[in-house]
Amino acid sequence: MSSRFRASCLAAAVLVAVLVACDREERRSRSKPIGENVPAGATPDTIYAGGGPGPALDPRAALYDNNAPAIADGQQLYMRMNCVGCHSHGGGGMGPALMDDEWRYGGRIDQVASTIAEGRPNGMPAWRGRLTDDQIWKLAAYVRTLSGQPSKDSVASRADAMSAGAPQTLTPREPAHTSDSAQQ
Amino acid sequence: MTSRRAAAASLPLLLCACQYQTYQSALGDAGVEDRQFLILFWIFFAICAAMYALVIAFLVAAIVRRRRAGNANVVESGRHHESHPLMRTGLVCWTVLVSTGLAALAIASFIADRSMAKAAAREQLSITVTANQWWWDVRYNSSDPSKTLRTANELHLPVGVPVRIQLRSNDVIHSFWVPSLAGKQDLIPGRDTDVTIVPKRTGIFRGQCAEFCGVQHAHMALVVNVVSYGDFVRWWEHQLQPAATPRMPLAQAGYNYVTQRECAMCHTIAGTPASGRVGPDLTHLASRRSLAAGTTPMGKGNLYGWVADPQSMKPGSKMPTVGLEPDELHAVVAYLETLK
Amino acid sequence: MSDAIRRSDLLEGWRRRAGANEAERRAHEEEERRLAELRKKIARDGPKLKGAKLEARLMRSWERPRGIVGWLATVDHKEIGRRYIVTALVFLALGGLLAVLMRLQLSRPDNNLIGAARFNELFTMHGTTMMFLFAVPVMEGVAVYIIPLMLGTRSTAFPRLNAFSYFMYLFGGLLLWGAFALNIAPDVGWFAYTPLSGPQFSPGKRSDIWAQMVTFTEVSALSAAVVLVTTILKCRAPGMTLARMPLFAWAMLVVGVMIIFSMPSVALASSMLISDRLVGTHFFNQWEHGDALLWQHLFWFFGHPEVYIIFLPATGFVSVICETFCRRPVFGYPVVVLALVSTGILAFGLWVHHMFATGLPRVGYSFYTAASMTVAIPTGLQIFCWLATMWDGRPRFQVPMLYVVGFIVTFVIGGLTGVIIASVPLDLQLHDTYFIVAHFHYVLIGGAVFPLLGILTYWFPKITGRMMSEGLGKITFWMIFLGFQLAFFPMHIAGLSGMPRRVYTYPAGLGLELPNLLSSIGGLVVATAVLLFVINGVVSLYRGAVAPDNPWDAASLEWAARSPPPPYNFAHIPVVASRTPLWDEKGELPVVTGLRVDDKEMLTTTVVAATPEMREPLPAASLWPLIAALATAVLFISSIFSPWAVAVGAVPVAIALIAWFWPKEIKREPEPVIT
Amino acid sequence: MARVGRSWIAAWSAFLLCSSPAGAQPHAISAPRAAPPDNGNWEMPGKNYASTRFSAMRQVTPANVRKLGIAFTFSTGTNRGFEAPPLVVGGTMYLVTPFPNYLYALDLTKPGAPAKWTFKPKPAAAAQGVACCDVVNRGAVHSKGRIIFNTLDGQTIAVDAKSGRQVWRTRLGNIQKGETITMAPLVANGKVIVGNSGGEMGVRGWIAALDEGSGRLAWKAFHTGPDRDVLIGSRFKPFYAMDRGKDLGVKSWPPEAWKIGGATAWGWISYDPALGLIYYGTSNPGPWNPDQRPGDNKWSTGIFARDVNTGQAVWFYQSSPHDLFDHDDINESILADIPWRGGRRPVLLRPGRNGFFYVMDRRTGQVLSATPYGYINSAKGVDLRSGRLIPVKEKEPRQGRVTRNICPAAPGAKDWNPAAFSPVTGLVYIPHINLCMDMGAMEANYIAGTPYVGADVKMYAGPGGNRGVFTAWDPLRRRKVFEIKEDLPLWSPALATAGGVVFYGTMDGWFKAIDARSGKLLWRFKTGSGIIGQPISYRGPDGRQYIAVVAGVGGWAGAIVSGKLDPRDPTAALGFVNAVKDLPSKTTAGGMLYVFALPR
Repeated sequence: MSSRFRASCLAAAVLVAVLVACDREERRSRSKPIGENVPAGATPDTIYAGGGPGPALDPRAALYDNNAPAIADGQQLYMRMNCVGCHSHGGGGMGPALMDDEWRYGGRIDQVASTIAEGRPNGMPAWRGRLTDDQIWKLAAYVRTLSGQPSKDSVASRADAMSAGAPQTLTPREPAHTSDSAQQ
Repeated sequence: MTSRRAAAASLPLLLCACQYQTYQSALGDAGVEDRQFLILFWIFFAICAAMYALVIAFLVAAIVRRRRAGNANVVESGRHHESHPLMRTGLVCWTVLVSTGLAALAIASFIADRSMAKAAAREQLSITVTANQWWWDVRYNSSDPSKTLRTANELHLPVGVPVRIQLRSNDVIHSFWVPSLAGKQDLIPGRDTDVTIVPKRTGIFRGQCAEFCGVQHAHMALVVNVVSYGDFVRWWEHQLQPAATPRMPLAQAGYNYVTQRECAMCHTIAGTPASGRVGPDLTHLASRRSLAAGTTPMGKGNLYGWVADPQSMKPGSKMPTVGLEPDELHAVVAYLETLK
Repeated sequence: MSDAIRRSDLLEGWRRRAGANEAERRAHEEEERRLAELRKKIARDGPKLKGAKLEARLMRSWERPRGIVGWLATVDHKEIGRRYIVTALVFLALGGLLAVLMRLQLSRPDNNLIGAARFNELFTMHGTTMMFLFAVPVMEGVAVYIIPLMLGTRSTAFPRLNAFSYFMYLFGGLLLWGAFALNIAPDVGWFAYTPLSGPQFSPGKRSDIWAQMVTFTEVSALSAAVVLVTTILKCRAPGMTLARMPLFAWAMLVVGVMIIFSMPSVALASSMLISDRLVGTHFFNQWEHGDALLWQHLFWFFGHPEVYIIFLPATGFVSVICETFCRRPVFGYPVVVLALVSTGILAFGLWVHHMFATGLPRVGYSFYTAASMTVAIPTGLQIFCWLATMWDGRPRFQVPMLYVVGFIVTFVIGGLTGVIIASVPLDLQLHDTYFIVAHFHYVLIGGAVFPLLGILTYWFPKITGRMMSEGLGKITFWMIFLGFQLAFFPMHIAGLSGMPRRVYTYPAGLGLELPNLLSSIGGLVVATAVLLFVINGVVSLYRGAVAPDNPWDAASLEWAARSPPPPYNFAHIPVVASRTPLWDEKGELPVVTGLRVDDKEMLTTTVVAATPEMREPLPAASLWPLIAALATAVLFISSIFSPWAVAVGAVPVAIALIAWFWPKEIKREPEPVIT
Repeated sequence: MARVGRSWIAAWSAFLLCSSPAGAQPHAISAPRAAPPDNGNWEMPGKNYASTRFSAMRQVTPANVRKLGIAFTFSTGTNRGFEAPPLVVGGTMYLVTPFPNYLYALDLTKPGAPAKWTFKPKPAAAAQGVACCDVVNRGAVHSKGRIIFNTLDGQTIAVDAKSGRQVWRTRLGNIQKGETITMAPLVANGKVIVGNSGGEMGVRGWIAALDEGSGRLAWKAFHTGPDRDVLIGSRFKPFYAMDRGKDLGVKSWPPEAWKIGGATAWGWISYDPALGLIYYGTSNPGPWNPDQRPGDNKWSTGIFARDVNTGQAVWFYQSSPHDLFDHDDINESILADIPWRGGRRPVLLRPGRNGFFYVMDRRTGQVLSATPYGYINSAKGVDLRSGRLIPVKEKEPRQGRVTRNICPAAPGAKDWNPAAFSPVTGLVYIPHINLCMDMGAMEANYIAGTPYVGADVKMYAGPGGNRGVFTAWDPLRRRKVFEIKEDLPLWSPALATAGGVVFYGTMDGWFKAIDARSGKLLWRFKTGSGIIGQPISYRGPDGRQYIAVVAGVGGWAGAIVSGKLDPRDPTAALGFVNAVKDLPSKTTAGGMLYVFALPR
């Protein structure tokens, strides 16, 4: 292996590290510009006949998916907007568990955002118009941490609250099945 | 007052401090605690200034003596390990002087501290202040729970009445500090702290969070309005009134928006369905002096700016930029302005 | 030293056990014979071996290998000390740059030059850099460089540990500033109070980077402290009893012990923080009966001594400069020594005065008020001794001495404001305001940076072999001195007028505009002056007058070595009979002989009386300290990301340490050194 | 005392004297007129207005219970928590399921009891999202040829018992605000009494009476707010000073808090025809976080006596003023007449949620005694002079700090599942739980239609390690007679029979019969799912005694199974999951009716 090759490998690695780091730690205090919003069309996977490919991931997902400040904001919103009242700290209660591998309406961030925004018939209220789109995306980003979806570098181990289960930094990543059987 | 004169005589630079506004100044002298602080401060100042003068005098003397000794760059041989006997006497005197001075200061400090602690015992009004990132939740406690009053970012205090302020925090450590009235006290999650204030004169005083608490630590102020007892009781009664239903169509539209949409998720407006507890209580928002915990003065223009895009006024604030349409914005501001 | 003792003890034991066995006894005799042969071949310095011949032989055994590997592998305390100083000065410049940026932001009310989040990063980086990456390391660096010279020995004890300590410091600094470059700088203040720095309120890795940076500098400082304390206690020139030891060595001895006692506290705290953040422990979670104040106790138990760890070496500098430039020994040597020691002890009883506003029991506070005031007594005594030295001596106001005068004028203000804020009722108003900012900058810049700049000017010829420009130096001094007063005095007034610390902006109309504007102007002046100092240094490095061995006609042993000193420092180890050997011995210093010249060896002496004890073989240059530091760095940094890194990362660290400590061939040389 | 009642007592006393081998203890406790002689039907969940859950049939005895076998089964097609009892009226069995609240009628006259008809009320699906503790229904009631029941989304429906056709339907609750209805209505004196659920959702609690014939609202009393709304008028004479005063429903709350203050009525109602009073308890105040609601929070966590005709309150007693632990007071009130200091007193027997067994004078609301029947460390006792619960300071939940080891936990020493009272033995059979909890209060945010709780809770087994207890309680001597430790929490009610056998079910699916006097396990049967349903006993068309129960695990305690909750989160289902992590390995969801009988 030539030293130049090694050097360029190193440079590439550093660059990746830089980009990843910037992405995961970037703080965005501004919401999305007016006019952009949560995709209403991010429907559950199960809608697609034969389980064929759904639509491409919403490009805005990247801004939230592994972004630590967004997840932290989402965590606070999860507590304050009473998500915790129904879904507890992921284990569920009035609402279904969010830390397991069953996603009735799809576990992709845009699908989760869409579920939050539009509500779902069996009791999930619609939050569009009650939360801003930015908040909904952040919530969706946090919800995915409950089943260990995002990178462990961008999640908080715990909140300053009663200890509720294993630290999120150690949550194993659950495969995201959609589950018709979970639906009633 | 003698202490003030002593200060004026001691250092001209500090004089200009007295000319400044006492709105948010430890030299404000508007509370019993702050008065104690000032007396003690000037005592310390005088003694320390005297000490400093002594050191500088010694330094000047040493330099002047050197000039007399000439410019010889030689090490004294033989006797140079021995010290001048005068110096040894000086050392002993210096030690005694320093120790006495410090002991005197420590005793003064202790006496002042005790008298402050005694003052803290006589509470007549109890207020609970809960700090949040980055605003103050204020609850006036009453033995009659239905007279409990919740407001935010603004304290009204009756003059001359010892007020015990219980301090709590919902998130990180903050510090409650209204310099003109009293010293600071931290608000620590999981711990109960309190501070007792006895305002001495009416007026408006500004306080500010004094412990670094995150992005918007700089914009976490509160206004303290010290008023006469009668005014205070009237203010309390007024604040207990629920918000009036607006009559103007524009404000009515604003009412509908505020109570049904994003705003109601976080804010309470008594008398309406909006009962959120995440953000400040807005029931009498328009009667307050500042907006967003002292970020900006209350006023129509600032209200527009704040509601339209809080994130540019106070970046990182928990209040999101909702992205209201212009007609919604007009309506919401029109409604908020009715919340006197 | 301890290695040698242990080895000979082992040998003795082995011999006793083996005595019963006749065959082994014969083998032993054979070995003795072989050693006797060997002994004849071993070269030592002595009356016959001296001058250029001696130096050439010493050079051959002490020189490090050439090339980049040799550069990385060096264990020469002077090279390490130089690196320490240069690195710390680079961090000083970086931290100062941040300060300038902050002052620009604060020059006007409601300024929007730098955003809130960025400003928080700036003051966090500034405080962390200055405390952890500049102030402590630069003192250690100067000490690592000068202490062996001052004590008349050839190296520090544990030279490899010394190299390791530098690398750990460097990696810690790179971690922090690398994070800053990657926009993941910590933003929770240099004190990182929980719960703000905890998992919930500091998302991402910013706080972890801070905490791990602290761990790096802790390991580094602890290593350096062990090196320095051992060097000072065991490696002094024969005859340099504790009572004849230079005051700077005394200061570093106290500081070393303080580091050993205080740093574990913050290392513990930062580890707790990391584990709270990484694996969700609840040390600082009040919900699960942890405590946010636990952090403050642990942090300030380190944090307050830290101030003295920075300040005490500076008092050593002042004593050194005073002695040389006042042309007499420092007045009241025992008083100064006792003051140093008592300050070091009292420093551990003050931490609660950082927590007067936290609502701990109020009567208890009074004890800390008293303790905080008591610590003013030893400091006051030192001030008196220096003034008395000046008064009784014949001071010569060259640049280093000017800094001492600047130090006294400035530091005493900081000390007296310190007395003011030691009082609970006063502190409750002044705590966390710009009054405090003013206070500790008076103490740390006035009390530590001024003497540091003085001592750098003073030792510059020793380190580089060239003098710094006196004229430029005087201009620099006056700019720094006046600029400093302009920058920091108005902060007292800003604080009294109600300006809290760590705010990125303040509203107009509170009377804060003028003090802040003055501070900003002053800040720019200081920054310019520091730039001038650097220019002076760089220019003098190449163009300065060539320095003789003892340009200031100073009294301590470092001036007996060449400027700059050769790798072995002294051709012969000097013998000392007074506190000011170079003033008292007008001719050549008496020396001891008998140390090997064909290998690296140094003389260890007894702790109190400094009578020679044994010859200590020194290790050669080695890459293992660097490798060990790299492995440790990998462990620390990756443990930010995964708890498994601690387990996995421990393997390379263990390998590096085993290689580092792998026993070399035992060379048995039991006979005592001839004095 | 009415004549009918007395004669009935005499009959049972006679029975007691002959049948009790241990010699007759002079058990003088009697049920009042509210408990008429048994006609073999089971027309309301509590069996009778006195809520005794006592069947006077004696065919099943300790001697023959071993032979009990399955008569028939019926699958309800639901798999959520099944808390409702079957009703049996004249050869037809009626069964209301949890959401979607189907009403089945089974023809008992035909072999295998085939379904006669099914009524589907089609409640709004969104109601599932505001039902705090599983989408349960606690039963229907039969009156005058109609089956009346509530749906989860807040409707009361009367269905013709013969045809299965809807007679009327009245909407009372608003799910947009979080109101649901899970309780079983009571029909008394021509009024259908219904109360709302949603104490965890920031609703304002109420109880309403509908005209039995038309379904029109007769009266509605709120449990917070001004006296006018609470129907407090001149007749209101609470026994204790703490409950007297004007507009306490406003004054004992912070301003406006009463509007979202909970105090619902989702539990059991008893009725004393002699006094014309209904008795029922109100639930916890909202939110759970007590910091947010200084004051006594009237009229939550207390028991009301109201005139059935007008709804006017007659007395009130608050068992947990300023409730700290979600100790709703909705538990059943068993009506009995007991000897007390030489005389006889008409009383209520109340195994309270806060762990005290209350004996109260039902005319005045005076507490005659309050004795712990489970382990309590959160209160020192009840001060009988002031009527106040004496709290333990260090167990008070604080905002921002977990308070550890509070006993009993949020579901109390006993939750909704009612006890049975046997006049034969004079004992109250209390199926209850033994759980403690850690609780951390936090600021609750009110958003209409979402939970308004403000607390994190983790429950776990109390002292002894058993999570359930079955206690036979002697209310006169104020002591337990026997106690059966059950591993899992007991979430099913008890059934007492005159034959001397007591039935109850466990959450792992065992349906158990025990000896009413000794507590000895006589017989047990493993059903397909955990039992939280109400067992009943009826006389079939063939004259035989049948025992029926539905097995369908769920409810607050069983939500981990019925709601597929994740046991890794100890706070799930308001902390109950932590106590029953092992439940999914012991049972599965279901909804099957089991009917047992002795072999022919």
